Amino acid sequence: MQNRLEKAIALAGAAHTPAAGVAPSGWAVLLRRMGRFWRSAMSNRGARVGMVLVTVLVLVAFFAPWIAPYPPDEMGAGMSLLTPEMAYPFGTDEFGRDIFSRVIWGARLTIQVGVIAVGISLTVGTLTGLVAGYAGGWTERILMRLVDVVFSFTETLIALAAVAVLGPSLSNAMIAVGIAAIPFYARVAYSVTLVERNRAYFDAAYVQGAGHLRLIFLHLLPNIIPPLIVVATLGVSSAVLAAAGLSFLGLGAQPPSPEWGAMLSAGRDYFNQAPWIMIYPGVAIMITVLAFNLLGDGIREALDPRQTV
Amino acid sequence: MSATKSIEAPNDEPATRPAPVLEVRDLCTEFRTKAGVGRAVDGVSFTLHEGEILAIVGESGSGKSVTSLSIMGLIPDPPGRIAGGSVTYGGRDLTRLDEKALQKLRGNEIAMIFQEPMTSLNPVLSIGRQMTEGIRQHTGMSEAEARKHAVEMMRRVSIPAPEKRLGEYPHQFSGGMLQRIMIAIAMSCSPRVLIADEPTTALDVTIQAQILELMRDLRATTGASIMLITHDMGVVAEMADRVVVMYAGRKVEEGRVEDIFARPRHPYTRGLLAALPVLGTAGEVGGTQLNEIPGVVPALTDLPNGCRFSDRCALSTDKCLAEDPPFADRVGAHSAACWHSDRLAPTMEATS
Amino acid sequence: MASFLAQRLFAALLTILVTTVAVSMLIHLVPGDPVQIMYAQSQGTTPEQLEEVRARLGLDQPLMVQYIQYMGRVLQGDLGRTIRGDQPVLELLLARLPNTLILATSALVIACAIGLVCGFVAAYRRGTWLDTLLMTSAILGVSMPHFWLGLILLFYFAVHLQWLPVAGSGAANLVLPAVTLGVTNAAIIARLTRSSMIDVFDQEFIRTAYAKGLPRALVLYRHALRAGLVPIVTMIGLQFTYMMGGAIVVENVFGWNGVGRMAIQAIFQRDYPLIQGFILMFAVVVVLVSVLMDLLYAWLDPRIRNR
Amino acid sequence: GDIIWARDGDIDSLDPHRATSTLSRQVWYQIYDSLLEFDDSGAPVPNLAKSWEIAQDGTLVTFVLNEGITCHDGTPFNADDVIWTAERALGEDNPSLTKSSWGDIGEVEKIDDLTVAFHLATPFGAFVPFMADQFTSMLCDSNAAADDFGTGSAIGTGPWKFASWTKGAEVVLEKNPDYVNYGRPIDNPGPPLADRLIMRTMPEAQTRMAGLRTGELQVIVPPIQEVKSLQDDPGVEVYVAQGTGQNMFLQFAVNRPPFDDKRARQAVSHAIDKDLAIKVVYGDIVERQYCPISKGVFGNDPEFCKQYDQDYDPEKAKALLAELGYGPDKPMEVTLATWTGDSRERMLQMLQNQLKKVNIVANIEVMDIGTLNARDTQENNKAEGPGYMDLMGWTWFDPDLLYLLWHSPGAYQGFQTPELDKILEDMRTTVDPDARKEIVHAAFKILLEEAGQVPIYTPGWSWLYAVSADAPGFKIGPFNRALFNAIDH
Amino acid sequence: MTAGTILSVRDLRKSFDVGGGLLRKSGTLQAVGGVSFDIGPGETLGLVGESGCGKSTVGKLIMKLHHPSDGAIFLRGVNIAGLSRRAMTPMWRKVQTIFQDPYSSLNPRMSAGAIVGEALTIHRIASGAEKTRRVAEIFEKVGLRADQMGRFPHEFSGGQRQRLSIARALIVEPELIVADEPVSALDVSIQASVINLLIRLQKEMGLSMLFISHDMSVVEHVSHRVAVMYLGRIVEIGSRRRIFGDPQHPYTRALLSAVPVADPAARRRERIVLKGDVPSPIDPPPGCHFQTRCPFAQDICRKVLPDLLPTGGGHKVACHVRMPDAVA
Ligand SMILES: Nc1ncnc2c1ncn2[C@@H]1O[C@H](COP(=O)(O)OP(=O)(O)OP(=O)(O)O)[C@@H](O)[C@H]1O
Ligand SMILES: Nc1ncnc2c1ncn2[C@@H]1O[C@H](COP(=O)(O)OP(=O)(O)OP(=O)(O)O)[C@@H](O)[C@H]1O
Ligand SMILES: [Mg+2]
Ligand SMILES: [Mg+2]
Ligand code: NI
Repeated sequence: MQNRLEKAIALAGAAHTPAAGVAPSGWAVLLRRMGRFWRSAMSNRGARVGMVLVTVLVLVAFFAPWIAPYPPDEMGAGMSLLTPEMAYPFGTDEFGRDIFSRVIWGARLTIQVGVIAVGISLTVGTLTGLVAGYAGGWTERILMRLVDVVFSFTETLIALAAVAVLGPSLSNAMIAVGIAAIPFYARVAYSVTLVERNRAYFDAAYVQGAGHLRLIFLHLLPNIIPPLIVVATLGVSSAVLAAAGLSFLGLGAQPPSPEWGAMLSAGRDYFNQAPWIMIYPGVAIMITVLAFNLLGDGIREALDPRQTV
Repeated sequence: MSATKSIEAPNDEPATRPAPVLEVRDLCTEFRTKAGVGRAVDGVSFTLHEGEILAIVGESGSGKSVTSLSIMGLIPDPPGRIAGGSVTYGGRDLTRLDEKALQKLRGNEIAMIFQEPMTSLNPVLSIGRQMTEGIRQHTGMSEAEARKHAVEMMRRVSIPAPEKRLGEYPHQFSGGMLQRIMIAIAMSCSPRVLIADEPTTALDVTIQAQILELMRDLRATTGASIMLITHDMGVVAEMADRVVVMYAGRKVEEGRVEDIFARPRHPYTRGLLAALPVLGTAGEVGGTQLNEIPGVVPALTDLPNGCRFSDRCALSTDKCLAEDPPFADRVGAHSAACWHSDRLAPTMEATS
Repeated sequence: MASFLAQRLFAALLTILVTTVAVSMLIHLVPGDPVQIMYAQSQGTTPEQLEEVRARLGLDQPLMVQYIQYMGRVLQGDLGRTIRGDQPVLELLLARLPNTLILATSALVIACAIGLVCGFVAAYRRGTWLDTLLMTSAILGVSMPHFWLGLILLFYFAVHLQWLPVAGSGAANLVLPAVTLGVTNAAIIARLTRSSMIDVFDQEFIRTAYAKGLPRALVLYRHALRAGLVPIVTMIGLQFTYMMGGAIVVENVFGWNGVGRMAIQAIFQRDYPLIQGFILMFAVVVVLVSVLMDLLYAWLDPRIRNR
Repeated sequence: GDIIWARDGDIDSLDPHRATSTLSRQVWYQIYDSLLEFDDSGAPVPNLAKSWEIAQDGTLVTFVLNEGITCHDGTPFNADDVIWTAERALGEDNPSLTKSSWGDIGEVEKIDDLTVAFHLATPFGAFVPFMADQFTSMLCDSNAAADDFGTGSAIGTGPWKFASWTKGAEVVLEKNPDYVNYGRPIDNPGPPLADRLIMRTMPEAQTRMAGLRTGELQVIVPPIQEVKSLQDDPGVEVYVAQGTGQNMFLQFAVNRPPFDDKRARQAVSHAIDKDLAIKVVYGDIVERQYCPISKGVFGNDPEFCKQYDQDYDPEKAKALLAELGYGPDKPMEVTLATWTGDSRERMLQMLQNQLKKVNIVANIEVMDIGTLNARDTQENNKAEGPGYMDLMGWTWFDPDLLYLLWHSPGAYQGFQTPELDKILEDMRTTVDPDARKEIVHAAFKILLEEAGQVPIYTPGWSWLYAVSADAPGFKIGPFNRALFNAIDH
Repeated sequence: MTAGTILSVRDLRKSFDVGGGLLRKSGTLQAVGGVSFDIGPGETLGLVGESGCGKSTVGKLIMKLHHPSDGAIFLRGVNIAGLSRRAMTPMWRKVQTIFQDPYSSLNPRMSAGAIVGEALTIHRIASGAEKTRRVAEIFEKVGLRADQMGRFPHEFSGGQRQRLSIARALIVEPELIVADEPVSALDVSIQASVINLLIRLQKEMGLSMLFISHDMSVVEHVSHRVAVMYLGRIVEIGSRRRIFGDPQHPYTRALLSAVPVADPAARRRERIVLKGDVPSPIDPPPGCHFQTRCPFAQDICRKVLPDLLPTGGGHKVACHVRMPDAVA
């Protein structure tokens, strides 16, 4: 099961080939290499579109206070349930809040959700998979079993526990989504580590007498990062969706936060009378998810050695 | 049969050579890559005669495989495409044939075996299925007949207990056996032309010897012409009647095998031969230096001006840097694409 | 074979064990106990009486004791009774399992039908507009939140066109939830199929098959599809379990009475025996599916079957 | 035909002693009768019992049953069934969850086949109305024979007979052809008109709406936001339950700052414009609530309560906060919680918005009801941390609820005073209505003045019914009792 | 083991657990089944044999990339077979290795200078400018330019990469180099220059070397002595002259005669073509492992595993059959 899973995951999410690039020490190299990797990724149309969308999104998030005409939770900014018009391009909700402004501000939360959740799963998952793959033996067995255990929890269960222990909030939902996705990253990291560990350069470093830390962080880590980047990009989109799903179940963002999933969930009560309340945040989610998906897919394709055209 | 004769009498005059079976003229094959369009094969011409073993040698990346795939019409498009030239077989130009017609030829009249027997057979289909499907495709035999034929072929390539092994899968065979299976598949429709792309490179010397022996036998019994692609000068010397030397997508030298080895006319060929440690010739350890060819094979998208070998060639002159030497098809079979061919032959003879 | 299965099952049991322990601990971390919740919002009883009820349910015991007692009963095939409504857990789970299996299976069939075809075609026409179109639709498919797509389908097909019933658990009721779940998951299968098939198309044995003079259709079907199916089968197995456990939103939207929905209710009600039963069942299903996948895998790939 | 009633959740049990949820009670009401009923004004009236008599200062209550009532299994309903029910509810080994609400009952005595006497150790004012509640639904003693009573079988005397329950999906009831209506406030003296009554679980409100629109469903619990459009729809009739006994109020974590000081609580109450909030969120489908117990329940008197509550006065709120040291430079940070559903989180958003204007920054937390209940107790036991308050809701047909909530230790171990404890104890044992009313009002006064409980609105949950016009005859009795007896479909 | 011996291997064994999948029994694969040899100072021992016969495993055992199942490895008199990783660390200054695939043996994320200089940091030999100086020095020595230190592996050609690999091995000034097929992945034209370099360095620095290869002609070119392996065991070991000039074991002979000679004129010589395939190391044939393919196999060969016995002059053969004079 394990191996197949890895293969499936690798095929679904990761590219196997390290990219090309230049610089002096391990990490600086990685950075420079990332540059190169980036440029080659950006030669892919899908990735470019994704990148542009992501950039726009980040800019919108950053400049939300300047772009948004109203504060996101200002009630009575307009009359309630106004249809989209010039002053309120996306209409207003039941409290007369400007949906356009809320969607703009929501970009911040969404990017936060994506980045933090992925940050958690990426860090923990990568370390787990890396250490398991590096150490082998019992460490490996125990770690990967634990990963399996986390894997059989549903996201909702983890979310509920996190929410219960820490209180319901968007940040706890992020943590939950992050934890729930750890197995995925751990497995990719693990399988890539196994591959890298069997490359001769690892043996070469080993017989130079390199210690554990040096082997793990200087030799293995930089080499397993590129495929993980791809997984992470795709992971951002799943995290956004997952967080929206949790908000839909009332386990995520708390009102009046303009998180898109929460807006959608609240908006469904007006599905018939004021569909715009649900449509715009929904479209925003779709575009975001699409953007990260395109980006991730693009990078993967670009890294794919077979894709020469 | 004359083919067998040519082994026994390798010094036959060119004039008595049998008729051509396959003729490649000015073949150009391109690949579009991120770095640009690269001509993996650039104006290569040669002829394969009946019952002959023609070796194509050259280092990795010189275009040997692409040449063979172009003949078979198996260049992946995209990114590749045949940009020019012709491949004439039985009066027809294979590069212009439609898919249907090509299918009739492939595996039937022109068969091919590949370098890596392990990856060249489908791991999830039984050996029997992989052997019979081609036979049935071309002969219209029933499954039972095809199986019988397959068993027969397996026996010919000395696979023990062939009936039993038909039901097994590639991973249950050793590399040498798989290569024999590949040959059995290729020979099962008695092709007139067998293209063998580095058939022994992945194998051990003892197994290689078996396979080479087998190919010679097959040629002797079926009279097939063999195009043998390799980078191993030893294999060339053992097997070939004639040799084409390729470098960076070009044919740089062509001639009878004895001529090539005795009097190479291209500095690249000479370099290759001199770089080879030859069994039984070593003196004290480190006593004799092997000949080095400096530099590396140029990238197809970044070829030097003039002669493609000029940047690695000891004889290189201004002319070499400026002008691409044409392939001088001289009288007799032996010719090369080098401005300095004339200066070479005697030097080599002097040292050998 | 037998020893392999035994080994697999042993490892699986261990995983299940750890999972149940972890879940039991986790769920007890959640504040609020079932007794308290039962009393919420209605005239209640004295705290002493609450204690009495807890004692009757064994909730006053230390966690470890509760857990060990629970496992002891589980080993005898008794999953206990729900705290709410005092019903046998096993019966409840088994009553709903078929619904969930039916939904997950139908969704999977839809997802596979769409995903495999699209992925295969896209791989075959790699780099063309068709590839771009199919893959863009695939990405659009995964970009849609389930509940959003579900509601839209519901209003269009059930309310607007009135082709299908809105909710319930009949055969016609299956269509919309299965399509919702199928479409969003088809995208993943399509993408995986594409990359897997591209992988296979570039394999040398495909070239060999062509070199034998086989017609294209035969090469694609017999040589490529079979060989490329292996990683896809794995993903399908994963998806199946995911659909079983994670389709709560879809079950909610379409009023489909599956285990996912029951699980979330159980969580909200802190119905420990039911939650534990669910986790146990889920873990067993995960294990069974993975064993099934192993067998399927072996069937598809002789290298695993007999080495 | 069938009446299909779609609700957002399932019942917990068919056994009235094993559950307390509104969703369950609504269904019990269809299957079982109680000895008494409530009339439209909320007063107890005869039902299974044609009369009752209180003697010995309220410690002896005697009921005389109607003749000729049959249980769903065909056996006659008599004093044995009443005693079986009571003993089951009060017994030691498996008591009813609401055992204490029965009062301190010493003995249930069979006088004759149709007469039963309840002996109480102490007088209990809420006893008689409780006999009209679903928690005292009369179960037939033939239930003793079934080992799946409550899950797979249920025998009562009500208008509908239990047919099947698929947990999570639906409860199917069939009409009881032998039904005679003695006390239910509806114009149908005999059996229900429809053949079957099916309660379906559909958690997603929009799906229920869709079902109503397509005619698949006859009765639904509509989303609050759709009430307006449904009211305008000629094909749909919207019913809003009155006098449900539900009340929604704010309560505070009073054992630590800032809400250990009554001025902080009062400031919150002054700061919020309850009427505006209600209007924005609910329009006219809920009512402003002034008293700690809801409209329609004994003792509720808006005029009395208004004297003691803190009406909307942001300036006064600011002044109070200033006394406590809060102001624009030092806003008070608090948590404002509630449980999910029924637009409560929208209510919180309104409150949050209003509180902000007096420099109270409220962070909203919406959780499931289980978590909220636990959380409230937790917060009351925490000595540190930001202020905490929540929008809570309880339902009961009697002010006795106040005892549960605010008599120490209290449901959440929150607000309590010795004085209030004393009053609530008195309230329990006083039977005389006028005297009891005085006591209830005394309790109101303390709760309101101290802002221990800040009433906001009523009703609070599951009080809306949207009924398809092709199924006329629906009615809601007091305390949110849905009557399907007269629906012709 | 003579005093001057650098490496002395005694009855080295290594087996792997393999298999254990669906429908498959697990078994043991004896990759190395009792190998003994010595390498003197400044000496090159060539190790040849067919694919899978255990050559690389021997190399890895000496490098402690695998733990031996049994046997001893004396490096300068110290038995490293049982050493822990920590205890082994200083020993890695004495023994270094060159891998087959020059590309995969260089960390693609590190600059050439960093790769080559890493050991200096690890063993705290040098740092800063001193380190740079020493790296530059070794670069020059292996025929690379010091200004290429900042470049990355993918920017070098195959031959240059192998030079990097050599530089990395030499920078700690080891006494022994284990070279596992150092030229097999290279094109002929490049192979020559690497072989020349290795021979030159070995002479200059007085290195000992274990040179693993499947190519008889290369081994002949570089080795002082040669060991021939078959299915995990050494079947013949001796001086280069004896092995190539007067091979005693039928397998050695077959091997030699199978090597294609790059001279068309020498084509029709008599050759021994072995029948059959290499048996599986999981399930080796009884008796002499070579008996299934041996043209001279006799009854005893099918029953008794022959010992590696000296025939004089430091030459040893493991064969029951006394061979007639060499044919090759
Ligand atoms: N599918 C392809 N896409 C892009 N370039 C290709 C492709 N196939 C071959 N080439 C290029 O064509 C050139 C010739 O390759 P070819 O495989 O013919 O070499 P070769 O002589 O067979 O080498 P080898 O000995 O390594 O097999 C190489 O530079 C290679 O990069
Ligand atoms: N880590 C391992 N696990 C299991 N088997 C192994 C392992 N390493 C090597 N083997 C097996 O041990 C045997 C000897 O392998 P080894 O790599 O030493 O052969 P080799 O002589 O170097 O072959 P080649 O010429 O192909 O490199 C082979 O059968 C191989 O499959
Ligand atoms: Mg090739
Ligand atoms: Mg090896
Ligand atoms: Ni070779």
